[in-house]
Amino acid sequence: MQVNENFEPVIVAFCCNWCSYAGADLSGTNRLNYPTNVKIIRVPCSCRVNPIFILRAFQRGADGVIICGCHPGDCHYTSGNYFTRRRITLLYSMLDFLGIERNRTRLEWVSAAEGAKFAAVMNQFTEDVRKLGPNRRLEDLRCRKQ
Amino acid sequence: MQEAMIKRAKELLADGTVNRVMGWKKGEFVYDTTPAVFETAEELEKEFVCNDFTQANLSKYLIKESRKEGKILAFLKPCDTYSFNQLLKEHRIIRENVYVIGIPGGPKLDMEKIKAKGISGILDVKNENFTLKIETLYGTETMPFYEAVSGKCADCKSKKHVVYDELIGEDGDVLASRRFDMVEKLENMTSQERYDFWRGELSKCIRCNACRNVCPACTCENCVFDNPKSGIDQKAAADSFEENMFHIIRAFHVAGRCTDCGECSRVCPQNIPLHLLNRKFIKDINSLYGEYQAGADTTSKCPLTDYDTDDCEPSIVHERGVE
Amino acid sequence: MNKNEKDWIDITSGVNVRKCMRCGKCTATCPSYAEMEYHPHQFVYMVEKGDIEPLLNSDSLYKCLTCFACVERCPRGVEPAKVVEAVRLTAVRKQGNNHLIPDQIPAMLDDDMPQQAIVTAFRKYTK
Amino acid sequence: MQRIGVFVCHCGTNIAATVDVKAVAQALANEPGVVISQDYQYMCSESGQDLVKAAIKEHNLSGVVVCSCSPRMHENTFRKAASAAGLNPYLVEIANIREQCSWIHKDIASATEKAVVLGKAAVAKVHLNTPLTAGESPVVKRALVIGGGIAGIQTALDIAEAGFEVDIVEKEPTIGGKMAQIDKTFPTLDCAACILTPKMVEAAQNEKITIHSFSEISDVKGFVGNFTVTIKKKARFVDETKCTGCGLCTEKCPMKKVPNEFNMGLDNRTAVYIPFTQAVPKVATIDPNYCMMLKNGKCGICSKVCSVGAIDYKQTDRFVEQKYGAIVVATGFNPIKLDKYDEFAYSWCPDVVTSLELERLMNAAGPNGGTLLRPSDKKHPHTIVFVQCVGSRCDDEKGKPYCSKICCMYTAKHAMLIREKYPDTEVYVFYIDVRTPGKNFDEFYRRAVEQYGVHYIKGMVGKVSPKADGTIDVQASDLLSNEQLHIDADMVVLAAAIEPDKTARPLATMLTTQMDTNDFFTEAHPKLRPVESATAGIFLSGACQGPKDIPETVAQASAAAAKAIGLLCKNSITCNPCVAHSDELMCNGCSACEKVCPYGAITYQDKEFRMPDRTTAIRRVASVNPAVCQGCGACTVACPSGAMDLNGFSNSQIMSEVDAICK
Repeated sequence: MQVNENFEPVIVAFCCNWCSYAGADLSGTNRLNYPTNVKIIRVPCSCRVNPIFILRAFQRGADGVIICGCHPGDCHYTSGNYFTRRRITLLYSMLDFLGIERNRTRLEWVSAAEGAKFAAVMNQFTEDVRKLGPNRRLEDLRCRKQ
Repeated sequence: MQEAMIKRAKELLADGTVNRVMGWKKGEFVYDTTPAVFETAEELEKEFVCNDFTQANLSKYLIKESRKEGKILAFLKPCDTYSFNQLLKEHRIIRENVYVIGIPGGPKLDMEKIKAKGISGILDVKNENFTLKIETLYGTETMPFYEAVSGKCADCKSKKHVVYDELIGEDGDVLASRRFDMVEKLENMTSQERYDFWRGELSKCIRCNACRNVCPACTCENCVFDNPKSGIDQKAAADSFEENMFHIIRAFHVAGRCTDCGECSRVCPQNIPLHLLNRKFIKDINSLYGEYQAGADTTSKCPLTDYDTDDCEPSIVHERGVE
Repeated sequence: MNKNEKDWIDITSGVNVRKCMRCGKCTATCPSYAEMEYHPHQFVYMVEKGDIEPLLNSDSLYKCLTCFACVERCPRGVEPAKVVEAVRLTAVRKQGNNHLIPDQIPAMLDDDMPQQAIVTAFRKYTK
Repeated sequence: MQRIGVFVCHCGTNIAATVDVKAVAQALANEPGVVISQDYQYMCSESGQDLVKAAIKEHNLSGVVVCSCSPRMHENTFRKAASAAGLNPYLVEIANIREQCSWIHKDIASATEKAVVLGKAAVAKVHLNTPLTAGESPVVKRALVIGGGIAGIQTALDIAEAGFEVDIVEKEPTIGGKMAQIDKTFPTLDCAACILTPKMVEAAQNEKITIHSFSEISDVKGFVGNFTVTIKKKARFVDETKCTGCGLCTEKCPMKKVPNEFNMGLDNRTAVYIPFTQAVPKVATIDPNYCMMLKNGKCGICSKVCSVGAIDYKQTDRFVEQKYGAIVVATGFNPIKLDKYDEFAYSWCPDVVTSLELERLMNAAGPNGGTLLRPSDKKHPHTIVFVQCVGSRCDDEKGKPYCSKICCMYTAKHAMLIREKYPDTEVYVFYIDVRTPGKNFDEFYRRAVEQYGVHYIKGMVGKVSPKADGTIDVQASDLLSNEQLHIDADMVVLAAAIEPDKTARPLATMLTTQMDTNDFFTEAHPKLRPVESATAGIFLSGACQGPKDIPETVAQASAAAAKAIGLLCKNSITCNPCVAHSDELMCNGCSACEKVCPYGAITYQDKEFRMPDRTTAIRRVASVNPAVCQGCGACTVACPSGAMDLNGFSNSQIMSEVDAICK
């Protein structure tokens, strides 16, 4: 595969309103940098993230998708992220089974107090996806840019 | 077996226990059997069939049938009873309206496998001591029985009836099958190999929806792929992405509910091994959240609507198997 | 030097001495208390401070019976006996620092001494 | 056609320094549906809000996008502004271009580009926003208090004082709880009964308060403002309405060898009993485990002596259903069991007692009539050793990881009382730390040392060994003088850790409230909402939330009451309109959503539908109670048919955001 030096991945981050979105805000408040590639979508809880949304993102040109939620046990809705963990584990395992690169998907627990962690996670994830290059295995050619 | 079933069905019709019978109907050829509802003893005599080719899972038809007037008799093979139970659990079948007779299961035969031997003009197929005696227009042919066993029966998981009102024949046991071997083989491939394998398979998909329509877990009133409001409706896959999308989402929607009846792969006209996607989920669920067999009972919690506070993290996907 | 020795004891003992809340239950429970110059809680405290030299030179190292009463009773799970053991190992592993040499054995032998005790003593007091 | 207004905030230089706000406004002006796009210095200021309001009116906007700081900061501000201008507040979306853009990026070009993308996503979403109206649900003007200890009593009295009906559910035959067992209270040393029993009587006499004693909660349904609770009134085999509490039955009962729970098993009671003289309600209860009439039908004496015919051997558990607007949990605590601590010989030496047992031994209504005697030989103890932190601050499975908080103070109290009453007694207290934060607390502890001569020794007891002569050898360390001590004691008193009552966890499950790993109820916020649980309408009072002494418990009880009163004062409560809803035509009735709902907001019903072929069919479909749903969205993913969707975060809205970002 041809590696494009100037490749800038598109990364969609689904963040739960109560912990991770607040964690993202905190990394802003603390001026902790992470790449502009990451664009955040606010959802009430990580359990709101439907696998369809993840596939949709890849279809429309995302190169990586990350879901962030409250730490297990800290869910604002008591149990939402436990369901997320099962669903997303199985979904990621299935994507892996279909030969989709593992590093394109991630789930991280980021609390409202973990601004530094949020930035670190996003930096790391962006780097991992950048290394993988553009998403080709789960793309829709009709949506390809250029 | 067929005689005993017809006899019992006629009795139940006669004494008013049921007013319809769900079974299989003879077609033009011996291997050509179709699920059907019979209303009279005459119809039963004339058209009812139960032979080595009556593979179809009848449970899904009972969703609609059990909502009709009166009680219906259904003949269920062991694998069909799992689907039946799962549908009961999801409140899709009204139990009071179905009289279930458990009948022994397969192994059933796959006509394609016989034809693949170059045998054509088939008139009749008889199993004599595990040798198939095949009457054709051109004379009698033989082949070993096991070479013609259908894919779904080859990996049979259970000969036990998990629900029934009465049994014809003996009840069996849950079997130790090797049904996850192929999933495991794929897991041990590299990511690129897996990708190539699935692209090779899924690119054959013509979106005939046979898998969805036959699946006893796919019972939505309106499938998301048919619903314009869902935002992902598609009639035919316009791109490789949509081929993947359809099968990933379908497998995800039945995850934890799929009883592994094997109907999806059986009916696929393109012979895509769709059951492997479902089995991957089953295997993951078993290994990550504890053994679970959908349809084995009507009370246990489906793994996807349940959780444990100590569940593994998704990073387990990264930590195991081959990249 | 202390820094290295402290790290080494942390690693070999596997004990996090910072978990100690200074209740002294280990010393309160120690059957060898009267024999010891430094008591179990002092081992934990001094290792935490990095004040290991006095411990290495103390006879207390060989008074600990490794009965694990302190480990059993410690409310914080600090396991003082393992700290003593680690300090003892640090001491005996230095050249010429074997606490027991074979020549001493004959004088110690009597009818009541179980052979196992000698074997254990060798394992504990020599490198 | 949508008419969307875009408003880009400079936030002084907070945004404008790294994002070219004018370029953002210009780029978004070209988005479909956008009719006005402007930037402003401070959009959240009054003039900024006026700008938005004016634009809504002037351009008859159907949606507003504000590109500014985090929605967690000013979403409500702009929603209110829109509402004031006549636009439904839920037609406002915020693009977070400060915390999640300008503050984290340095390069103006790429930050501007990202801000535009975030703006586009918000525009795409607002296209699909629908006007939402917050529903209202009525509030039942009645409160339930679970637990009738000092916390529950105080809460109930305060709520009743405000004029609302309150029910107290207490699992024991009498209210009073642990405080009723305590002899004196620190730091004032006034008698616990003297301050508690008037409150118990007040609760019994208050016409707004109903006491369900010897009762448990068996089911909780519903939601804030409208709980339906089933209370199980356990059979006490005595008609509460008839019993006068004369106590004749307890005198005549031949079964006199029943361990007396109230005195911690240090003496006996009868099978029919009244726990203590000042019990409320003062009604007898028959213990079916010991009553010979109930066990084998032979006896019946109590029934014969009862002049009012209150005894009813055929009584069974009764269930009462009642509606409440608010629930206050006050389930309290218990000392932990000490059978795992062999080193303290508690299980086999009667003279090793817990502090709560000591309270009974010293109490005038206790087994010895208030004279401190050794349980084994009823002799006066001359040396008493107190051991602190037994099971508290323990990192292992035997004890509890937390500090039980009250032990330092009550031990100082015990030591002081003993020294005062029996000056010939030597008292030793082994401590790890003495923790006395509280008004007049440290003074109290110092008084024990300085005035009463209690020996405080820094160190822990390692081993307690009862000796043949009846004394107890206490082996301990004195860390300050670095020596091991042996004390010949006559009694040893263990300050056992306290833990939440065993009924708390099943109750938390019924209430869908959160608990920590120690089974203490979790407050909604440790600092700002300390007496509320995260579940609306459930409040926490007393030690069920964490270890507390009496003053703290009473303070929290009143605070919880104030919160409950605040809720009960309202005629109705406004609900969050961003809740799930089910499309009945699509619903399969499979129950997947119901199983993942943490609030029990989803119910099923059979509904008749007209089918396309003009026949009717009955289908099982889900419906969401919008007052209960909190809008997490777990159900939307559990639903395979996509029938379940979430207001404000609908499938199509989120997908449109995804599309806008990925484009």
